[in-house]
Amino acid sequence: MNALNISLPGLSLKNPIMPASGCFGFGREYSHLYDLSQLGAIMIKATTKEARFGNPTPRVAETSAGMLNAIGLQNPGLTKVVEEELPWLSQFDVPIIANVAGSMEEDYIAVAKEISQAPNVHALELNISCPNVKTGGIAFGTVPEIAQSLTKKVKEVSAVPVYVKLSPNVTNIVEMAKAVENGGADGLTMINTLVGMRIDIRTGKPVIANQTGGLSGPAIKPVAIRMIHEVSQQVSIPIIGMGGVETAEDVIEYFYAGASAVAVGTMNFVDPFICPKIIAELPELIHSLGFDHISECTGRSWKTVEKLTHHRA
Amino acid sequence: MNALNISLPGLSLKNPIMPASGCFGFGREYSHLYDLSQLGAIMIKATTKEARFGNPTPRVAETSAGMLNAIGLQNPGLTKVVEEELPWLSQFDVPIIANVAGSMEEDYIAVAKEISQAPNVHALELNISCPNVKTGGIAFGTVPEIAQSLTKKVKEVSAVPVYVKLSPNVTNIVEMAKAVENGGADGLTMINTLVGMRIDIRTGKPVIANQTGGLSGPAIKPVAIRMIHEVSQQVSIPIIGMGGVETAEDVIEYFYAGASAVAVGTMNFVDPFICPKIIAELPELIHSLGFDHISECTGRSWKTVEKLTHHRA
Amino acid sequence: MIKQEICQVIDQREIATNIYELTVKGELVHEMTEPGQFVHVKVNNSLSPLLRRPISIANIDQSRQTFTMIYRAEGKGTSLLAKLKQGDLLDVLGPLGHGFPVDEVESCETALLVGGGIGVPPLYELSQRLTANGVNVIHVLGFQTKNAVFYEEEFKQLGATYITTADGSYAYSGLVTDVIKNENITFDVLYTCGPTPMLRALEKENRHKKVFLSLEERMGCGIGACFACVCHTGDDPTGVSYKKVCSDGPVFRAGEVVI
Amino acid sequence: MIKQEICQVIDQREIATNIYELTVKGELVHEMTEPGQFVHVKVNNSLSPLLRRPISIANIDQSRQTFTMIYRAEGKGTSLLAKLKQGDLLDVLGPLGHGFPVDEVESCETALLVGGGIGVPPLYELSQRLTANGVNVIHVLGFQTKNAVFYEEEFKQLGATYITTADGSYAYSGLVTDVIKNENITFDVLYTCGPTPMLRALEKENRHKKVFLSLEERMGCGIGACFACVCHTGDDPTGVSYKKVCSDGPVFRAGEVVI
Ligand SMILES: Cc1cc2nc3c(=O)[nH]c(=O)nc-3n(C[C@H](O)[C@H](O)[C@H](O)COP(=O)(O)OP(=O)(O)OC[C@H]3O[C@@H](n4cnc5c(N)ncnc54)[C@H](O)[C@@H]3O)c2cc1C
Ligand SMILES: Cc1cc2nc3c(=O)[nH]c(=O)nc-3n(C[C@H](O)[C@H](O)[C@H](O)COP(=O)(O)OP(=O)(O)OC[C@H]3O[C@@H](n4cnc5c(N)ncnc54)[C@H](O)[C@@H]3O)c2cc1C
Ligand SMILES: Cc1cc2nc3c(=O)[nH]c(=O)nc-3n(C[C@H](O)[C@H](O)[C@H](O)COP(=O)(O)O)c2cc1C
Ligand SMILES: Cc1cc2nc3c(=O)[nH]c(=O)nc-3n(C[C@H](O)[C@H](O)[C@H](O)COP(=O)(O)O)c2cc1C
Ligand code: FES
Ligand code: FES
Repeated sequence: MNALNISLPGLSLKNPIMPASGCFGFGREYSHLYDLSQLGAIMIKATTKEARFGNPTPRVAETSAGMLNAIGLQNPGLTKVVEEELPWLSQFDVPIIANVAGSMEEDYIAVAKEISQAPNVHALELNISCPNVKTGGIAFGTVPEIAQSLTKKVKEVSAVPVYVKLSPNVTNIVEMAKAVENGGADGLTMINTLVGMRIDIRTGKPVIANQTGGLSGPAIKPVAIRMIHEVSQQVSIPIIGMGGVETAEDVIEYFYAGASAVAVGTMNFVDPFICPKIIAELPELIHSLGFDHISECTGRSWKTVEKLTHHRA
Repeated sequence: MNALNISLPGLSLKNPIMPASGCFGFGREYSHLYDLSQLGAIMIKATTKEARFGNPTPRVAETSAGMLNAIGLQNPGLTKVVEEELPWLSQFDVPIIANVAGSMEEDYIAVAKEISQAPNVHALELNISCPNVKTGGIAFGTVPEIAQSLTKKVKEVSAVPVYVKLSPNVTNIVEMAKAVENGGADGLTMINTLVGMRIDIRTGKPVIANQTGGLSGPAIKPVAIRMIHEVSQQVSIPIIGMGGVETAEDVIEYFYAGASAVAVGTMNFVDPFICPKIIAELPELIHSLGFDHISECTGRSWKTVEKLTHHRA
Repeated sequence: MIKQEICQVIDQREIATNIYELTVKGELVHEMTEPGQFVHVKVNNSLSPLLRRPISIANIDQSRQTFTMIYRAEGKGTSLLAKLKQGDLLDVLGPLGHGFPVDEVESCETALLVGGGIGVPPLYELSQRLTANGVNVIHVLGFQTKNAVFYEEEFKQLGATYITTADGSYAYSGLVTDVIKNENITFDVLYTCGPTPMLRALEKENRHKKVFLSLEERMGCGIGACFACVCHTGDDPTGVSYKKVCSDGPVFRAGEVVI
Repeated sequence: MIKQEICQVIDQREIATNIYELTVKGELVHEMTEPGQFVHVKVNNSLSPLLRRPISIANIDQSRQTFTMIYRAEGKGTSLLAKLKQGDLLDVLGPLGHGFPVDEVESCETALLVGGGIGVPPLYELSQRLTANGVNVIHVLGFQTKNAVFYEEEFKQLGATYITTADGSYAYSGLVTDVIKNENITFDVLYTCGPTPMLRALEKENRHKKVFLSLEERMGCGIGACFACVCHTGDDPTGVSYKKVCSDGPVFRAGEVVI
């Protein structure tokens, strides 16, 4: 029996493991290392209407059990992604989740409308949470009303289900999640990076040219788990979880917290084979924990607690 | 020449290094390991009006380069702290910063009023940011108006300067900082812990009995540095920085970001001698970086950038 | 006195499946006076894992200035600990806490030592102290399965030793409490260390006896400063009074704290 | 083809102050075809440090299936790397990027190889390839100070070698560009690797020559997927076109990218 296949809005996945946006380009580099058809899905690099160069370098810095990045949404632009990258990716038997970004509402709408028509794009991931872009962006990810309205407008034009990617840099993550759910989001992806900074003690200057960057990697996993645990109990749309995933055990922890699929970001840089490795390890792990199918794990942390409370009452 | 002495409101410090609140109890345990008079100051465990037992155990869990705690403000209560712990601490030549907590405004006011009278308490640290207490607390740390009003009321009764401890779990840290500055705060201490969670994959339950806990340690340092960098440019009161400090270099990084003193929390558990070690290493490090006095380091990251911009213009 | 010292590994061996016996040398051995105390070790020099690990002192050899720990390699930290080889260095903080009171039992009286799994190790040093004092010792030691059994011979040399396995794959089958009952074991003082359900059962079944239990709790500092490891006291089970497992314990008199 | 392999350390030695020469063995050596490529190494098995470190390939020995890296132990990762001993394992991803084009210079022509500090290592493999092709090689190698000089003899065996130190403590004193000027060194092709200011100066002073530069940039993935290491192209210096140092470089023709 297949213990890993998962159905989510727009996505019929062989398994719930996928590379996170921005950590896998458009797949070309990793395709030289392994067959991309093994993956549950691929979240491609953020696409904006026009090509962008992004921020000056240095764009990355290492931190304890994590890293900072301030790529600044560098990408070849909508046309090139639709005309070159997506057709190239169509040689693999893997659904694509297109990460959509912009500085203004109109940008998001334009990208969403067109990219969602691509035959291998099965869902959009609305990136309202990129911490490395100065203009506009931040309000989309931190003001519930603005996020809701953007979600609604994108939903209107998208040919495929829309997942909204939440920023952890907010006081109340549940409020943000509910707002985008009310805006019609079909699912959530969380979390994007925490805003962080490092300073070089010899030069006195921020290590990253953009000064601040997004903190990712194992360091942030407890924050992601907490947020997914809170949000999954308050919304009825599925969550694709991410933040520091490095092992099959981490995947289970994300499911227990309330995720229905998991993306791997930073750890691709450390171990380029991490996604296929985790996919290979999951079936045995799931069975050793007493499950027949990974979907049984979703929300177990709070389902267990509920059951316990009920039992004691 | 003394390269480390620092003057802050209420505090005339031999050096800018102090253990962070909750990570050093009331000093008794560490006093068996070294002479507490070496420290710049001591931030004692949060004190509430009545004694508290705190949360059920397990209260701590390890994470990648960090830990979660949900002690739940366990402490012997105001009377015992004032009558036993503070007099005991007065044998050391070290100023005490008393961490003041509560569930309601009146609690804070009562504790602040009385504890600020103790002769060795030279400043208060208003803990409006403890993530592990369910009732009330959270609004104090996340709603600017409420934080401002509390600060004002505590200032009215306190016999010593008041530092407000900011929570990182907010969308806009500058707004919080400015609110408490407007409320009359004499300084800021930042950051408290990020709210996080871990789930045991065998039991399916949160590792911490309280479910969520506060994430501390090196993992959170980039978040702290970023927040201090932002806030220090927008307020005119000094900042005592904390979050994952483990080396003398980290101290310099905090100063560069904008801190005027630094507290060490979690790393006391890993290396109980960490504070005196850092204090011993700092003078040489400062000189090797070309400074005569550590105070020259404060805000260097943004001062440098300013200068550069100016120069280029 | 508590010391922090970089100790040297003298020997490390796997003595049962995943169970390691690690002997290290250091001056802090001179501070190790009570059986049942523990050390807090940093398994490597890195931030991963971050925290120290509490491990009981299983044997002390003052003449050689060494002490021995016995532990199960399970999670991240203990698995790394298991890789240490002779000559490697280990950062040890200790000795910590209060151990088993050996003077609660007189010469010629009988002490029953009951251990479960990785609760067995501290009983070894205890048993040596007691026998040195002329106390009769009886050991009842429970393990999961045959391959997990260790130190049977060592304990047998000190006194009567009953081994039981949860799955019946070796010696007796079942719980340590069954063995005590079925074998009609009598004693003056009971010392025990092991899983909480075992400690609870022993406490319950020996209400009117002198019983000393060694507890386990997740720890931060290990020295009493962080309030991670507290438990309620027996006389105020829902109130604010407390004991810290790391510094008031890990050994408590039965009833002293709520387990 | 890029491979990931757990290689075995054959030898590690400190060849100048804080400069280590590390030789490892693995099948991925068969993939190492161009001089000037690099590998991305994981210095240990832990999360601390998290990221791989890019290190140039300094010497390739196909017959022994080994390659050599030369690096300065400075930060967290390289300091840990320096602790590896013969027999230890090292996780290597490589070979990565595009190296120096050896066929840009003909037999009997002259190639000038200019290295600065830890930019010197990749020139060693390059110099061997060039001399094997019958090219005359001249080396100008700059170091901070006397104790930082390495591989002087090795380079001398391949061709004329000028060493200069920034503080004048050994051989020539001053910049590599001064040496080239003062010694009137002429050449057909220039290959260089070292600090950016040095590369800029060489590029500027040799506008009409064939110049190939090896760049350094902070890296995430090392294989072209993360956009960490991009630079603007020379023909569109403020626009959106770009090259990735890790996969399009690290070696570029002068003018190809903005440095
Ligand atoms: C006073 C005391 C004495 C002990 N003596 C021994 C002994 O002699 N031999 C032995 O094998 N074990 C002993 N233990 C248990 C031992 O501390 C844990 O097995 C060990 O910490 C697990 O670490 P890990 O790296 O394998 O697991 P991980 O899962 O990586 O541990 C994660 C975190 O949880 C903590 N933790 C996990 N399990 C336990 C536990 N059972 N008790 C306390 N903290 C835990 C770890 O210390 C660490 O902080 C003792 C515990 C205490 C409190
Ligand atoms: C293509 C390429 C080839 C290189 N070849 C060599 C070589 O042969 N010998 C050698 O000694 N050095 C070489 N370097 C530089 C080497 O990568 C850095 O010195 C090393 O990464 C520093 O790591 P650390 O652990 O000492 O420092 P840390 O300060 O701990 O490093 C922190 C982070 O910054 C990165 N970083 C720091 N300095 C540099 C740098 N100069 N370039 C790129 N990333 C950096 C690290 O990779 C790491 O991600 C090369 C760099 C590149 C890009
Ligand atoms: C180098 C880098 C680039 C990223 N680019 C994007 C991006 O373009 N769009 C996006 O939504 N998230 C982006 N992210 C965030 C990741 O998709 C992911 O949400 C985050 O890194 C947390 O996962 P991780 O800890 O596994 O990396 C990027 C992350 C990194 C490290
Ligand atoms: C076990 C523990 C207990 C803490 N208790 C308190 C407390 O009582 N009051 C408070 O303001 N902060 C408390 N903190 C937060 C620390 O003072 C500090 O702000 C935070 O841990 C970040 O610093 P660090 O990364 O160096 O630990 C506690 C932290 C830990 C780890
Ligand atoms: S572990 Fe810190 S008080 Fe016991
Ligand atoms: S390092 Fe990732 S693209 Fe070059």
